[in-house]
Amino acid sequence: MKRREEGLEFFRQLLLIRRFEEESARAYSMGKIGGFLHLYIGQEAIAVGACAAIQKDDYAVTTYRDHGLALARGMPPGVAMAELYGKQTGCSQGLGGSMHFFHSETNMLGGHGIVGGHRPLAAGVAFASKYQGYPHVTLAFYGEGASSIGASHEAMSLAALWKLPIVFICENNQYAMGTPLKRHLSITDISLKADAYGMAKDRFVADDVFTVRDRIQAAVDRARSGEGPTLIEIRTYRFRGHSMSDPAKYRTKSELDAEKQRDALTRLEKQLLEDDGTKDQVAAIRETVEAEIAEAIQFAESSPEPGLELLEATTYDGDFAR
Amino acid sequence: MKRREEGLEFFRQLLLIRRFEEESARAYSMGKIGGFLHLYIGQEAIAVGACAAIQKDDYAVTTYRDHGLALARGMPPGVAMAELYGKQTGCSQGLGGSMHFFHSETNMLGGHGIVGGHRPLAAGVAFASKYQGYPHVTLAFYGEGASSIGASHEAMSLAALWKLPIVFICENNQYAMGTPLKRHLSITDISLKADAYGMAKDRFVADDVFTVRDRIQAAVDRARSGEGPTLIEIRTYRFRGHSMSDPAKYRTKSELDAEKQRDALTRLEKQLLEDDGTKDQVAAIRETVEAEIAEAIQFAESSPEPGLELLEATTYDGDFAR
Amino acid sequence: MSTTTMRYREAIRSAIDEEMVRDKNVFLMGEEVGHYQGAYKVSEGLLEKFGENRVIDTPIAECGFAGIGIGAAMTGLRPVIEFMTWNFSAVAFDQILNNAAKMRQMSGGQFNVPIVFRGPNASARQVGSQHSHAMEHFYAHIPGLKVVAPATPADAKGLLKTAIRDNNPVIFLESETLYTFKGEVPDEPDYTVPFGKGRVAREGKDCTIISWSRLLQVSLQAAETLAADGIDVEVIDLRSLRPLDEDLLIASIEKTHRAVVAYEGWPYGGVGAEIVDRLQRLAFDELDAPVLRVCNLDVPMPYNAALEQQVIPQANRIIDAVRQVSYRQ
Amino acid sequence: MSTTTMRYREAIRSAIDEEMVRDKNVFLMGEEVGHYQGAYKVSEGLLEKFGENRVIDTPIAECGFAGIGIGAAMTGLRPVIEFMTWNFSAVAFDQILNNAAKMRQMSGGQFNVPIVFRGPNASARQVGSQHSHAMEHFYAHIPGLKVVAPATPADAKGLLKTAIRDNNPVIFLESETLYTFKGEVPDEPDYTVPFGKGRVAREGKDCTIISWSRLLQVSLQAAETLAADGIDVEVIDLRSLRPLDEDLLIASIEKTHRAVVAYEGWPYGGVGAEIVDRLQRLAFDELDAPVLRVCNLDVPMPYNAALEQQVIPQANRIIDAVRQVSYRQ
Ligand SMILES: Cc1ncc(C[n+]2csc(CCOP(=O)(O)OP(=O)(O)O)c2C)c(N)n1
Ligand SMILES: Cc1ncc(C[n+]2csc(CCOP(=O)(O)OP(=O)(O)O)c2C)c(N)n1
Ligand SMILES: [Mg+2]
Ligand SMILES: [Mg+2]
Repeated sequence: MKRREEGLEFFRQLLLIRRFEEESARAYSMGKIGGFLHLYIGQEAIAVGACAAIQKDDYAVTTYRDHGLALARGMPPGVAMAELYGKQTGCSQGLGGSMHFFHSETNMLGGHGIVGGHRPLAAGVAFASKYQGYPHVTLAFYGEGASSIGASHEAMSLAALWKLPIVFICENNQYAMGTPLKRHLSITDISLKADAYGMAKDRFVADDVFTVRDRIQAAVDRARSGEGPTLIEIRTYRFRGHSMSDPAKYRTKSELDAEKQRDALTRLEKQLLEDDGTKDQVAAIRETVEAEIAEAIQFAESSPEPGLELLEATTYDGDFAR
Repeated sequence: MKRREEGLEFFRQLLLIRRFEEESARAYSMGKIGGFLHLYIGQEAIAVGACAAIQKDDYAVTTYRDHGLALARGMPPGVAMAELYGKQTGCSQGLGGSMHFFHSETNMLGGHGIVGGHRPLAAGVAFASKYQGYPHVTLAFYGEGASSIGASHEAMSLAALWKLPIVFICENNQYAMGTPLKRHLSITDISLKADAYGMAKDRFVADDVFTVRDRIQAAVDRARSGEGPTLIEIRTYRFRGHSMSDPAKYRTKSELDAEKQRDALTRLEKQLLEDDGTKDQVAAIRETVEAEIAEAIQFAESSPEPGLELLEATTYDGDFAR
Repeated sequence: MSTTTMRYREAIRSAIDEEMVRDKNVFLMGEEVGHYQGAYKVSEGLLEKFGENRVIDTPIAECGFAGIGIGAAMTGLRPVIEFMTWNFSAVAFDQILNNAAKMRQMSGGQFNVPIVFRGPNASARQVGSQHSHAMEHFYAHIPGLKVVAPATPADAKGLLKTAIRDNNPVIFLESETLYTFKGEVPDEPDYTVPFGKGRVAREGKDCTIISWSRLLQVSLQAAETLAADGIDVEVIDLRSLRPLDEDLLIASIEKTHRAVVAYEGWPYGGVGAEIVDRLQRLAFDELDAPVLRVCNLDVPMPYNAALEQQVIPQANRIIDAVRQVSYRQ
Repeated sequence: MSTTTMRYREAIRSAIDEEMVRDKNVFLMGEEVGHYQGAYKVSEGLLEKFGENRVIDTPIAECGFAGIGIGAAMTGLRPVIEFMTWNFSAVAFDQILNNAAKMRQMSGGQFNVPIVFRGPNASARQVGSQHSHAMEHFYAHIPGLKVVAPATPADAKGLLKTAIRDNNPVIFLESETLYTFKGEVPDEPDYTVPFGKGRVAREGKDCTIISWSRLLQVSLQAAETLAADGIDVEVIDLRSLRPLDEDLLIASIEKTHRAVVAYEGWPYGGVGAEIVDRLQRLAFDELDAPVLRVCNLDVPMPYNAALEQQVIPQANRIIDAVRQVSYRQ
């Protein structure tokens, strides 16, 4: 019973993210969105499963590939789309853009553009929870391409040493831009990195939201109970290029097709349609999601642009310092 | 036979470094040497053993605790002492000082002051050997305190990925300044870090130069034959404070006394004195070393100071750029 | 206002101490700040007073613990992060530039980063090429940061308290050579010094020397010598580099019509060039001579003691510059 | 001299190509430079031509591969290290500051570091807060480095060849927005452009605009508009920021007596302030008005397209500044 409801809710979220991003891609090609746009299509099960494993007051921090997490965390799609459009009603008032989704209401702490640079910061969020005696856990997402950078290592070193309540989630989509894992890492099992810090670890494939949720849940529980951080490597795949400007020539169509067989969204939909207890709701969800996306676009389109006066006011709290 | 000769030579080198540094400490307290002075006393077996494991054209790179390595590598003690005195006849013309011993003749590539910052550079030296098709190996020394810093991780990541001919030697003297290992690392076996890169590893105690030489030799051979890098953790101890200004209050006298029992110099001298084939040479070596040190000091004292004209000329090769 | 004589080091310590007492969200983190009592003994006794939860020794991982401070600051804490020396902030440069300075704007104003990065800056004595940087010249360039550099114990305390209470990231630059410098510090527990306000350290009418941190003391010496020589110099202690006290500078130039900027750091660009720019831009018609800068020679810091002293600005170089802008050579 | 029309991107590629042919110690290293053909296609075809040993894709580890380049440069190679964009050099800042720039002096002149760090710099389009830095303002401050920023394909090629042949570390700043910009490039295989020599991009007598990189093109546009308005502007393309062509600047000021510096980057300090300092110091009596700077607004780069354009200098702001220094508002 509960599992069916959860399944439907997972489906709704997966679909919402998928459709949100498909529409962002369209808006991008129409020139309504600028800069970089990194789509999460194919990886949605991770954000959805992860957010199902945490509480409202827990924190999430991720890379520039951040739309999926923001939506799974509960950011209204309109607020997300408005940010892509650079509008003042966007989550970061149109100042951040696609790579810098921030939302204090849902404890979404970015959206960061420097590979690995957000991981120490995420450890700091976890540090604050521990310092304040709060039971909150922080989820820190990163791509496997961030494995070699110094900031990643320092974050893991400190989190392990101080047993911070954090879960590091490596979304191993097998490519760092155009570079496949084997050309940038000397090991193939990234979760092994945890051993260098005496950190707990896990490793699995993201083709099913329930699995993602449950496995992350275990790590979250460990973190919450003071047992320290976990490194989880989740194997996934992005169906689009690295960003909108990447035609992704470095991989074959047959590889992509094979990976699409594991798409958590398609698989879940199939399950729901095969189950008499859920099959009727699928179409209704599709409809609601479409309406929500349409509304989000409408909201973004009709929202005002941020004004020049915002710039100095957001650079410093209080008086400007020059 | 050969072993006896080697033993005597090792003894000579250990003693030379020990006496060199004891005299530097004295000169420091007399105000003849300025800045930071980080003594290697207690750790000499590592530099001596390591240098015995490599060839003339191989490279060595280390931290600010660099006098021992420079001498073991063959830098004339006068040239080393003159550098401490800031004289133009010093290895770095008096511009580098204690922390920045460089000596192109003996392929001693520093003497670096930023913790971990020299490790990528050392990997680059190894990269160059490989690129040029030369059989040279690079030894990169670092303190266990450098384990958590980003540069360390990046150097190991790249060296392992590209199978660079380098041996990373972690001189685990159990303290990073005043911080004992257990307060800055989440694991106690540092060699485990190698597993995160699929790198070969080794781990042992530095109380005997032969052991140091042989174990490093194995890693050097691996590197030279193209099998890639090794991480070696060598347990050691510094008998003095972190630098001259550190009274080392963070450790007990009994700990220090216990560690001194493992002093490779004392132990080797004892062995040599117990062996009829070597006992007579010990005193002679002591004498030569004393003479050499006296000469080194004399050389440093009487050498000229570097002139102002050196500054711009050493900042840029060719025309100054401002 | 009653005062106590304190060393610069103690003034900093007491600011941290008082603010930690006042606000439990303030904590101190850095290498050797706790058990070792601080590499330069600034934090002596604080571990004993506040415990390991609030005085936190770190591994050598500046990027990591700078980032930890930033994340903690985003979620309610007010970290004071010590760089053992500012030189080592170079490995945390990205965290300061991209995370601390930009978080507020990039998040559309949602997340403040009330953090203080502090430690000794610029030359010590013969610590050589990699340990003698004046880092203000990098950091003052970056909008989103505030940068202060006190020259006296009173300002060290007052500015640090202001820094800890500020909701923005503050770069707080001390000086190893000043740590033992003594001065009167007000006892008032809420004694703070506002950012963006310089101070006339010596009044004069013939020429203005603009300085900060250790060089202020050298500038005052230079002023004495010049006074004996009939040149009455005004010496301004900027204290705050970003924001910069333009009004004070302009007012002084309107009186003296000549200026010399004296500080540690390399000549190309930096805070010194910025001051020159403001003076020529905002007081063009008041200037009777070009503004000159007395700063480090344009080379890395050599180890040799005599050369080091030649690279760092000395009173005699300041005196020469004042004479030059006064056309009295 | 025969020339070929090339894009800026191709000019850079051909410089690398030719130098790699000429000297087997030259190699190219960076993220996606090989199999991906370069994030901005600068290195397209080079992997195929030179093989994986000389065109080397790296993991995302700027500190690591910058350091590898430095070590390799110390021992006989001449690395060309690509930062995918200069923004990412912030995580390698320590390597550039402490190792590349200082190695020669700190080793008493024993070890040169003949390395080129290159990649696109400053704003692209709406890439936001963390991806829009003009990094010359940090690097030009550092003695031991040379810093160049070509605005045309010919200079891109000529300066890059000079950079690769130079025995010192060179910061080579390109521009994403200029990559498609076309120009005539000399065919001569040993065509190089010397460091420290600016170029008069447009002659004029009423005011000097000093610029570099992408803003040179914007400055030239501004000059056209001003010409129509009767103000005859001289535009200087600096090309080389360190060393800086003081002689050319002074000569121009002696003619025009007014100057505006136009570039990307924040106002506080930096290359712009340095130029102002030199002009007021070396041509004090020649200046009829304060030197003005037209640069980024003093805030991180916003994503919103319209705001971004307001933050970056545009022709109209340059025009206003020229009018202001010409007292013709
Ligand atoms: C320090 C740094 N270097 C380079 C880049 C450019 N860059 C952006 S994303 C990316 C690839 C990251 O791959 P991965 O970590 O696997 O994440 P994914 O994009 O696959 O989600 C690169 C090289 C950057 N943003 N930061
Ligand atoms: C990046 C950086 N941070 C801090 C320092 C200051 N510092 C110099 S040595 C040292 C301790 C290093 O300990 P370890 O690596 O174990 O080497 P050891 O001194 O024991 O040989 C510290 C913190 C530095 N030089 N560089
Ligand atoms: Mg990836
Ligand atoms: Mg140690």
